[in-house]
Amino acid sequence: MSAESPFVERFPSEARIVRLNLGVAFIALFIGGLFGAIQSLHRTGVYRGLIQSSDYYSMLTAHGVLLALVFTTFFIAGLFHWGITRSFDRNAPSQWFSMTWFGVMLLGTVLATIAILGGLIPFAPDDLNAAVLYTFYAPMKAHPLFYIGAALLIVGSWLAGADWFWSYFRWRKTNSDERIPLQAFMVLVTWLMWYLATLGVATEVVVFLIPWSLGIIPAVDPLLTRTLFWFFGHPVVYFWLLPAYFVWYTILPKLSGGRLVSDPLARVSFVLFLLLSTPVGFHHQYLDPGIAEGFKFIAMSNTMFLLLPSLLTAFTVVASMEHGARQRGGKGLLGWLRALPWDEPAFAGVALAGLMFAAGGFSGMVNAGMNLNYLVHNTQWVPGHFHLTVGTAAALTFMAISYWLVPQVTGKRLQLKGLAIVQPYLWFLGMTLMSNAMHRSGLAGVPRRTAEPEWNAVSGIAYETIVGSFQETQLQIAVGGVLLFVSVVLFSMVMFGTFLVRADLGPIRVSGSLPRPLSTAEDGPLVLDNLRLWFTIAVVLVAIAYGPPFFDMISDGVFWPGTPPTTSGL
Amino acid sequence: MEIHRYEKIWFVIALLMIVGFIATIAYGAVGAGVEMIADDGGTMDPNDVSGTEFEDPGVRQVGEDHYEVYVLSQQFLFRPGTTEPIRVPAGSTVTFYITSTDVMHGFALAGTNLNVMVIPGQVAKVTVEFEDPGEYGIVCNEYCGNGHHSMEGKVVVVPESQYEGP
Amino acid sequence: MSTDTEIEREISHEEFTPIGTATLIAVYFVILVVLWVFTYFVEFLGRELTVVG
Amino acid sequence: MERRNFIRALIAVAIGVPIAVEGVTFSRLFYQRLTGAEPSHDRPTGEGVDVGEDLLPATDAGETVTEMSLEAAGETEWTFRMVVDVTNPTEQAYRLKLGPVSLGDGSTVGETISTGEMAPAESTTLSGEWTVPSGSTVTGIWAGGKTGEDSVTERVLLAPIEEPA
Repeated sequence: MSAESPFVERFPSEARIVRLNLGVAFIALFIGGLFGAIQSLHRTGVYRGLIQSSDYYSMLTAHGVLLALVFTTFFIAGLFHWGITRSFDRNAPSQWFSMTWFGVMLLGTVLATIAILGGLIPFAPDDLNAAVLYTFYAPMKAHPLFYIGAALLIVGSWLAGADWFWSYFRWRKTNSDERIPLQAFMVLVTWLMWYLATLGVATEVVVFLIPWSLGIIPAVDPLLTRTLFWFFGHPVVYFWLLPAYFVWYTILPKLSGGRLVSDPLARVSFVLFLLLSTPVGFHHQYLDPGIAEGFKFIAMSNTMFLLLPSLLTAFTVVASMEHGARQRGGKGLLGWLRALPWDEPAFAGVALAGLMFAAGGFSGMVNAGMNLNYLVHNTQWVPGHFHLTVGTAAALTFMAISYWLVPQVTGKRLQLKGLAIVQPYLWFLGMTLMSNAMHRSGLAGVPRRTAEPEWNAVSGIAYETIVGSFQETQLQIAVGGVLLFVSVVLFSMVMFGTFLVRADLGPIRVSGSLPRPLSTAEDGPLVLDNLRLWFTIAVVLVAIAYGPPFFDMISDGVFWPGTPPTTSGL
Repeated sequence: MEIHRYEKIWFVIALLMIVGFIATIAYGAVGAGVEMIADDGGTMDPNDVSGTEFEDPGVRQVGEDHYEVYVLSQQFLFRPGTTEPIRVPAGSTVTFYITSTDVMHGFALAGTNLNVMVIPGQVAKVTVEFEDPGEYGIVCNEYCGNGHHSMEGKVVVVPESQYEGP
Repeated sequence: MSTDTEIEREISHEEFTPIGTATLIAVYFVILVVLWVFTYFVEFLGRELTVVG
Repeated sequence: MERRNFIRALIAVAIGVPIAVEGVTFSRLFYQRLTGAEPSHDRPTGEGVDVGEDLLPATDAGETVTEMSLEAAGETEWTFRMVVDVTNPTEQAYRLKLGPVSLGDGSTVGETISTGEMAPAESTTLSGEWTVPSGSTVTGIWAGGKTGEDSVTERVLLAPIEEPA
């Protein structure tokens, strides 16, 4: 079969694994999006008839877990399974093993979701709830099923990585002196970062929270478990972002009619992420007591240097788009922008996601600014930030690239393409409204994660918003939230229409071929491909950044100062 | 590895910008004197506050115009703060000692730079200067349970002439 | 209209100068610096109750 | 071609509106912060104390506001006058302190006046005048009631007061 025939014909069983993962991802996306819309109406006071304020937090947990953990992890597993198979151009080592890790991830997801939704279903047993949000800070306790589910999801993702490394070692045996293909390199480096990062949350959940929630151990140290979580908490955002970079570097150039300007630069930025993404966790704990200022300053500096690969990516990706535009006849300093295929949903969605990431980048720099954090910590500025980054740069890229990928893994033409064309633009508009208002109300001090933030029963003091009154910002959030949900509905209709349509409607209209970069892998130094070296350096950096603080926290007793489990309800 | 001249320039500018950001933050700490919350508040047993200052939380005068406020945070109220406002005189320096006996909380005076996490077992020590009379709303900005959205309080900065002592 | 975009002419690595990208990135850089200086020195340091101890 | 215009309109709205929203946000943010204009915030909830109402409900003593007025005093100043009837029904000594006055722009002006020590069952009238810049809105007044040993001090929200002619 020629390289031109669709992926599903060349690798039918791998395509099935990709379809399964994407299917679970899209279901989680729809439910999570629905909950998001209900929350945006509830907390803004626009319509509080759907849920009780005390149930809001179970729904917020579901929104966070389903979108930030389930949708992302399953989509990434599907995308990377396609990427590895395509770039090594060989079947996965064992279909049984691939189904196993998908099964483990799915089992974990089902268990966690049962625990969370237990809190929303009235007739469920009342200890079956997990209103702990997706950060599940001790001493707030969730039902053990929640922690067991989370652990299984992570173990499943570890097995997926083993599947791909297994593929890599078998490929290496027959291609001893070749450079690792770019897409495979990106998958392997992302997963090395993931193995290092998940050590934190795996320790927290398996060693502390599961026994603690089962009553086997009486108490856990909240600061220690919180630090273990955020050891994982920042690299997880790069676990979401690097697959988007995978799309921006290796597929977007082709969609814009051009070629990636530099393969080695892409590898450099992925290596920098592997090195710097984990020893920065304390920038989520700038305002925590019990952590010395020195550790926070180190985390801040590392975080600032973590901007470098992203800033390089911005240049390389936009340059590749410019190259494509000029190859399509684009002229002028910026006139080439018009020559890009804005009427193609795959291209338009990914490009808009990249544009919005630029805005999210700035609000991330503010979050990273150690003492500047007093201004925005735990205010609505923070959700304003991450709805631009994971909520758009990653999520919109994943949705948009599905318009290009799903036909190749189903062998079916994209259905309802008209809706697909509108969907990314509607997302971009809705997200701007919601996120802009969230940033503004964050600056006024409105707290995040609250069912009714207007809060002034006791103090009688109103928020001092800067642009527009408090009511106006909350209304703008609700409008943005509803537009986003409509956009998710459009996406879901296109996807399920394509999954369910008959296969014999003629050949798919997308080509899976990816042109060679302008400056190929061979131009870059061989050391770039030395995964063992980069992983070792990454481990050393993490040991330096986290060794002393962990020692401090453990030296006064692993379980001291300890707190017993506390429920979320009174 | 041919990298285009413009991209090399951008690499250098990006590095300078990053160093500039770090320098700004260092200036904030050293020049503008913004202190970070650190571990000087110490630790305590969250399940037993007897024998600590938190047994009787409240305002204490410790100097000419220096006051200390011991605030106990628990599921869904600050003591003092919610039940009765924290009263301090204008023109005073106030050090807050804040801890929790149940779950994580947040202690933030909305619209100001006083914003700190409250972690069971840790004591958050924060010092600020209240120049002019006024009122501030205390907001719990870290999720702490299904009554989290009702957890709020008030700080009243009383004009010097009106202050009757803690 | 397939997503195989109509390419009018091939541009090699030597011929291609990303002047448009440089311009966009320069504008982005200016916006970043202005917003950073404003947020830090006016919005943040301009506020009350900065923690001093 | 119909489709091309539709796409062009879609892009115009989907990218134009966000640019406008961000543009307005930044311009008003800079204008507000750099020119120190009054930030827009809603009136705090809860109505202010009006003439005939009790100034400090939290105290057992009665502090009924009998007069609140603003008179022009020269070109640049107004005089805010307030009279309060104070009765002490308790068995302990009571004392009411009034002032300074807080204005709409967040500043606090004027000094504090006091009824002095009031014996149980005694009643008196406390009246005071505070000069404020003309054109300012008087939003509240600091009031401190001390019954025996414990004291309550509040910034009492006042109902809007008629401006001088």
